[in-house]
Amino acid sequence: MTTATLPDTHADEGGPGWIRRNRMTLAPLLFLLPGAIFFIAYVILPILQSFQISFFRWDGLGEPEFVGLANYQELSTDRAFEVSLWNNLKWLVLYLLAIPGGLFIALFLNQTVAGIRIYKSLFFFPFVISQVVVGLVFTWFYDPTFGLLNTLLEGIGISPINVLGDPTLATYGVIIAGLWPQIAYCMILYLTGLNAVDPEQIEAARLDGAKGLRMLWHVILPQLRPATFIAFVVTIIGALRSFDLISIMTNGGPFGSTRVLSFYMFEKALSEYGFRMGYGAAIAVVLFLIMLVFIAYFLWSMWRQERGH
Amino acid sequence: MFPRPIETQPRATQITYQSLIPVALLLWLAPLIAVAIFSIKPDTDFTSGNYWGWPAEFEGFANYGKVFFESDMPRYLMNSVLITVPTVIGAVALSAMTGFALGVYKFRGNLWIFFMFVAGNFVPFQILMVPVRDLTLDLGLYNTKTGLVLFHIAFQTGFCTLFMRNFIRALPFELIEAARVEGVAEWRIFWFIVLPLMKPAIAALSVLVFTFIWNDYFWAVVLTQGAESQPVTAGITSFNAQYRAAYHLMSAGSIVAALPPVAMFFLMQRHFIAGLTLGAVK
Amino acid sequence: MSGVTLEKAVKKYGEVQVIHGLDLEIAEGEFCVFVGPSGCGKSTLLRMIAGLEETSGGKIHIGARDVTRVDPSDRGVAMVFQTYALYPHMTVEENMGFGLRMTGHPKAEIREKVSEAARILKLEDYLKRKPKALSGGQRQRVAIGRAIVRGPEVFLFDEPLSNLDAELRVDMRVEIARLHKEIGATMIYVTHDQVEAMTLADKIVVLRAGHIEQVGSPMHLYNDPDNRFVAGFIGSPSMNFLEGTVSGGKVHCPLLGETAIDAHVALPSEGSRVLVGLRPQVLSVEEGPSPLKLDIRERLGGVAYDYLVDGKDARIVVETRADEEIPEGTEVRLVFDPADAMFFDGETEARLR
Amino acid sequence: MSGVTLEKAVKKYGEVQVIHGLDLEIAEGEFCVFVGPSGCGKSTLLRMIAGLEETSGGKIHIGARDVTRVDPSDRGVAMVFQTYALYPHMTVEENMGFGLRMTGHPKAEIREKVSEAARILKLEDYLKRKPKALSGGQRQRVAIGRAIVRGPEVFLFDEPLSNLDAELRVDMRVEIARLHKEIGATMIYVTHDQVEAMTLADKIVVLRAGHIEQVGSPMHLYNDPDNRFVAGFIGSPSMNFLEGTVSGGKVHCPLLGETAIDAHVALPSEGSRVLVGLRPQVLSVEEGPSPLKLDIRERLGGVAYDYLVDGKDARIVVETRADEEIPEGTEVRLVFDPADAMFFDGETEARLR
Amino acid sequence: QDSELSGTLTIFSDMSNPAPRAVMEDMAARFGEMHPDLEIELTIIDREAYKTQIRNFLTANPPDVANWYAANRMAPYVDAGLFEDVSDLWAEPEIADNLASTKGALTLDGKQWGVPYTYYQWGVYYREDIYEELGLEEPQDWETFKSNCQTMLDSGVKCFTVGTKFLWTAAGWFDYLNMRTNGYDFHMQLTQGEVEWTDERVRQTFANWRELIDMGAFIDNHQSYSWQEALPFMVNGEAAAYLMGNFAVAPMREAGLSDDQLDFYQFPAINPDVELAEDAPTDTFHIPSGAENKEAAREFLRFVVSAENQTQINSGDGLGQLPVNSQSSVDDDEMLNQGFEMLSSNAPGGIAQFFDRDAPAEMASVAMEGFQEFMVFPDNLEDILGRLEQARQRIY
Ligand SMILES: Nc1ncnc2c1ncn2[C@@H]1O[C@H](COP(=O)(O)OP(=O)(O)OP(=O)(O)O)[C@@H](O)[C@H]1O
Ligand SMILES: Nc1ncnc2c1ncn2[C@@H]1O[C@H](COP(=O)(O)OP(=O)(O)OP(=O)(O)O)[C@@H](O)[C@H]1O
Ligand SMILES: [Mg+2]
Ligand SMILES: [Mg+2]
Repeated sequence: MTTATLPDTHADEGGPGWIRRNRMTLAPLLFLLPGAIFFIAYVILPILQSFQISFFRWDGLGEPEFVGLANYQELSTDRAFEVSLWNNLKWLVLYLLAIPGGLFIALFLNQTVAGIRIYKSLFFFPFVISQVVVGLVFTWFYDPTFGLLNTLLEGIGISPINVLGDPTLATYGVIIAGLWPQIAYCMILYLTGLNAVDPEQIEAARLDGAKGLRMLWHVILPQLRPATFIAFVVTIIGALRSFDLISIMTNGGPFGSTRVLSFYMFEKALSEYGFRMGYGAAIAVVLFLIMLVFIAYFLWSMWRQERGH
Repeated sequence: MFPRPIETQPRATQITYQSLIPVALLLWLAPLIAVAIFSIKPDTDFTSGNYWGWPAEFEGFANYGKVFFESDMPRYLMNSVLITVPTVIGAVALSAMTGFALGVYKFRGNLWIFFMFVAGNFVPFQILMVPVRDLTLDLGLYNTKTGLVLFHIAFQTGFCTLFMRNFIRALPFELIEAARVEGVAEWRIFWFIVLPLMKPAIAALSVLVFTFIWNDYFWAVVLTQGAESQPVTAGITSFNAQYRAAYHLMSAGSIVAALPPVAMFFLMQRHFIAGLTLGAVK
Repeated sequence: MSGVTLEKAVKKYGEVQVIHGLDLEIAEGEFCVFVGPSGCGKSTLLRMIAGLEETSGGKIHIGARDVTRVDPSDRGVAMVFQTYALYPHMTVEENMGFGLRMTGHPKAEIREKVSEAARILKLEDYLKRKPKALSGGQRQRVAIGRAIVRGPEVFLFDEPLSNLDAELRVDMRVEIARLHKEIGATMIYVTHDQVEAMTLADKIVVLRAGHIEQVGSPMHLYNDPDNRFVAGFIGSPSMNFLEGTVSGGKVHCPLLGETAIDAHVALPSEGSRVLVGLRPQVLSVEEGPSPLKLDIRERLGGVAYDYLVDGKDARIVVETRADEEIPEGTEVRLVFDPADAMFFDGETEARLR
Repeated sequence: MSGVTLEKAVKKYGEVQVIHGLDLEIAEGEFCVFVGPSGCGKSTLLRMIAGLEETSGGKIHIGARDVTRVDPSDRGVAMVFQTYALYPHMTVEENMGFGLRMTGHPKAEIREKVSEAARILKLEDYLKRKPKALSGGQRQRVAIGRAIVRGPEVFLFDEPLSNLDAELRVDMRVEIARLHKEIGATMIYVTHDQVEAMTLADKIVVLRAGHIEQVGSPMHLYNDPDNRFVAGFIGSPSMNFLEGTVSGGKVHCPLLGETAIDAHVALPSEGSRVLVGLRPQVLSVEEGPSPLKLDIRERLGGVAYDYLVDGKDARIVVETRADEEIPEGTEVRLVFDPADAMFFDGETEARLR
Repeated sequence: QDSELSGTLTIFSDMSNPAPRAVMEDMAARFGEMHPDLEIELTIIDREAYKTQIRNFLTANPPDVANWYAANRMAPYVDAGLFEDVSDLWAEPEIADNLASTKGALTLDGKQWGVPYTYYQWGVYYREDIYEELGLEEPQDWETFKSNCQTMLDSGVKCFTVGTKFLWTAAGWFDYLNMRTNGYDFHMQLTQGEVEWTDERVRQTFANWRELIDMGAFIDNHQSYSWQEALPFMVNGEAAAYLMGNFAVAPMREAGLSDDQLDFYQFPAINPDVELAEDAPTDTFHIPSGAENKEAAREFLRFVVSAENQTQINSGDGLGQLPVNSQSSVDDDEMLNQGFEMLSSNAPGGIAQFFDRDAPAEMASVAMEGFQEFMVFPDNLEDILGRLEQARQRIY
């Protein structure tokens, strides 16, 4: 491209001629290169490396020692891992409540009255705030001595509960905190989805005599499928990545009952007492494999879309 | 429109609805409002057990003053800015190029490379934790803002590429063909035609990436330590350790930490929502 | 089945009135077409009859019932939308049966009615398909089928063919005409394609800016328009209008040169401005000195259109059949039988009779 | 300026061949129109000439140059897209000058060329506007202006008018015709609107499924089509085709009742199937016993179309001018001059001459 | 005599809280004055962050001197060869004689890997005023300890505040209960993995602990609080005592408790047959094996342990803790005096570091989690011990 300005005596062989002839091949390559290098170096290779590390025993300091599948064997008997896995499952299932929750609020707000835009954005607020802050806020909310929750419970005569201190409740407490921003997220997705619903179809359905819930179920929801799909994907990803809230609210406790895989691996590999890189990597691999199901599903549906064009 | 427009309903329903919204909003934002009130309470309210009541007196200036002048908070905020802004620029620049390459050219493996970016973006990023930390150490960038920025750029490139590529796909391809017939070089097509048309996408992505990065906690913990390089999300925890049970200060700190993305959101609301729905992934 | 009656029907959006107290009677079994330029209120009026827009004033009757405040689903009307508004996630069969399902009809009955409609519309082979897998014309037929199945008293169509390409549009037009003959229900049809209006309607309602300009049968409107607007709107290519002035009981048009037209109508006072309306079909041209020049001749095989210009902004279209060989650029004179000319008042644009 | 020549041009997408070795010569300054049904390869062929699609086999010459492997930018062509493809972020002026700017022409020269083009297209008043602020027709003119500015040897148009509404389409059609007269460059124009093809072309190329069916002037194709496809494609409404058999040197058509047609062409052997082609314009009807029935009469004011059906799937369109009053549903006979009939082989569909 | 030292000496320190930070900076400045040709680069890192960061800088860019902790806490780095063997220093009489008490804590594989600069006592800090009000005395034995507690509970005050969210505070209780029940040597065997967790003696420790738990001696919901968040209970008088390290004194004073309200006593004997032993975590300086200026580093270590320096840095204006050098003098502070007295004359059993320094990291984390669970659900004991035993078998 710059060479074109110079007189060139070898225009026919190599040089700019070659560039010129192959520019439709070169151009995408050059455009792709910087991003791809970054991405491969920081994302793709590390994934493979994680797989590799998971076959080693390594404290991150000395020489790694190859142990084959030992880490995975240990995982299969590790109670903490089992707890984390179950908690991840709870997250997956309960986090999905954000979808109906978001839909409900979206339907509630899908009106055109004065100031509704402001309301919509205020409802969306929790999503913009860092999970760290959300975690802190909910920790205070649950605080066994002065938290608002117990103040309210006392108000109606129920004995106070220590949500985050009770191993049977703590995970749910954290999930509820997580649902708050996630519902806001799903709400926005549905609000934009509702905007795109074909008004003529609604009118046709009204002429057909569909009302209320039946209208919602038979006509609206099917049209909101793209929004639902996206909400589903982001919620699943959010559920599997959950780390910040746990770290802030319970630090995995009490006695490990709120750990999820992502937190557990951090604990095992990098925390104050964690020196087991191999083991941490093995946990990550398991998490990755779970996620792979969803990634595959997403890519598959994207692939179908691409074909459809 | 569904549900049925409220204007067509009886007056009573309309009034009920109009008054219900603010109530619902108050409930919905109760935790935040509580924090906001905490942050202007005097210390004594907490020792005297007045947690949820009205502040005994307005101590907002004192509290926020403390946060800004007697703690590391400004430093953390500065770090956040220095991490977030370059990341936004870097990720958007890189992904505009990859998105262009993937959206405009037909070549073998195009879709696979694209899927690589997409899949990488959905990976539970914890799996990257150990290797990325090692890589950063090897590069001598551990506990530096640069290290964090480089990683964030790389990781966000996946998401942004998905977004940009789909956006470019939706542009009329004839524009590019028209330019080609006119004899415009490929990079000039990118620069003079595609880039200006991508402004909305760039704006939306910038806002989105800004909030993602600003709110990142995990990588801040993994790749940095200490006030000289940690962003505000991580800083807020050590801030909280510093002020232990001083809830008024912790609240003020949290509000300060939450403010920039919130401000961003309000300023760029339209782009933000466009971004979420267009890209629709984190 | 029953006709539709509007009494002083009014529609306001906030302060803006878009339908100005219309009175209209549509007889039982009649095919009534609303035409008019974009934004004149055709759709609004149709949707008021359907109940999809509230009526701000006046009354709407379907048959003997006053339906002004009745829910759309209870009016006994069915509507076919411009975009078809098929439910994309349901098969053709489900789409057509949805209305009955919602009103709790037994399955067997629904199936029967759907297959009857599918027979009429030749959709039997597509019942299991989703709308996506259908062509435009097929989709349109499904939309009509959905209306038929519900057995309404009145069918409403809002520009149902405007999304189809030219050829299909002709086919579907004929099909709708046949359907009307077969079912015999009252139909109200909105379009701005005047060929559709001319060919389908028993009665055309010409609307302008929320007012009715004229109501009548297509040939009536073509042959005897009440004003310039209707005359220009009905007929294709449009009627040519020539500026003229009354002088000595005759009409002088600069574009026609010296010859004055002998008008057998009540002309306004001497010197008034009048418009002379001449359809392209009644005109022919011959070479000769004239302010007009043959600009371009478009040959379409059977007919040709000659575009005449005066060098300023007047343009006159002449439909010719014989393949005369007047070269483009030649000065030409218009030839016509004065009996074919229509006259309109220059100010009110009302027809002079 | 120079013509375009295709030699055995082939286009394959993977295994699928969509253009099957076409030979075509377009003379310098000629206005050549590609027509054909959707998907027949019109756009592909045009884009091959532009260089936007690689040519899989054969050669393309523009003037004397072999441009088969030449980059689009070096072919000396300009293209006008169906969607206009204006750069939305640039003003009209910048849009038109962009190509020259990118190829390093001096500013003064660009300005001069742009204002010259703007003058030709009457765009002077809009030079500072963005495309968004223009009407459809103005946008189309800008797109054409962008092509003019570069002074190409060949103009390529891909359905440039299909996004405009009916009225504007007529105006722009006339304008393109005038432009061609004025510039005199070679133009290749893709459309599937046959009115455009008939009115604009010096030469029409009828394509079907990647093959050329016939090449010739519009009137040539209308009056002397080579085969049934071309005959049916050119002319509006389409030609009617009646099934017939050869018997005793004459053609018997069941739809015409007993009368046999005396064909002055080389008929195939006794008993062969032939198709009789009759344009709606050459037909008229009269009451009388016949397998045909007047189904629907569409009156358009000047003309009317009678749709005749035989109760099965044959449909015949007759164009009538006079306002005869045969009621719908009556049995009617077709009347025509046998000299107006065309005959096509029943198997090959080739014209019998 | 040392003026031949030259080049740069880089020091990484975790003394990041305001007072320790000043001490460290002062120490570096004084050392610099003594060696004018030596340039000193001091980097102070957040104390919590330092714990994970040390791994990175020891391998990536080792300084010449680094802070750390004694005993097993330094084992991973010693095993990985990241710390320099400084047995030669410990062979010098100055050090050998004056620091003998902590030699064990710095010995691994028979060699010494660093030097101590401070330590502090653990014990029971209590609200003197509440005790007086209820007519209670500092307990000398387990029975009084419990009966005191009962008295307090009866009057609506919890005996102990504790915040176990971050686990290690529970380990303090275990350390004391185990050392008082089974003695120092047994405790060391246990942390070294030589005794089974299901051993009867361990069970006895937990049984004693359980007595307190069943009484309701600890504040409720302690699993939700960090150690700082548990302080207000004591400050507000809702709980009367805190088993903690001496570093808790400063924040309690800051929060408004006067010296009249605050006092200290040694954890009383449980089993009269075992000798009293104490937790006294020792903070240390090490030379990374990758250090460049080891000569200067050794000189700095000598400087750090010198009696004079230790007196100065541990004074009330400094760290406010105990010097390690036996020749140093202890600052005149109520708590420090008592602590020094206790450690030097009333800890015949021995001095332990702390659970998470004596036990390997992984064991520590599993065990401390078990302790927390036990404090909330004492009935889970069997299960917990089984788990710890399993971990022990895997880890050692
Ligand atoms: N919701 C609305 N609020 C305000 N004005 C409206 C609304 N809907 C329609 N109008 C106005 O009412 C008038 C009639 O609109 P309508 O859609 O009935 O026109 P139309 O004749 O169907 O036009 P078209 O041929 O373009 O469909 C227009 O001027 C339009 O601007
Ligand atoms: N990228 C492609 N890959 C495979 N087949 C293609 C591709 N592009 C076009 N085709 C096929 O080539 C044939 C010709 O397409 P083309 O677009 O030239 O048709 P056309 O005559 O322009 O139709 P239309 O009138 O609808 O524009 C079609 O059958 C089409 O399916
Ligand atoms: Mg309309
Ligand atoms: Mg095409």
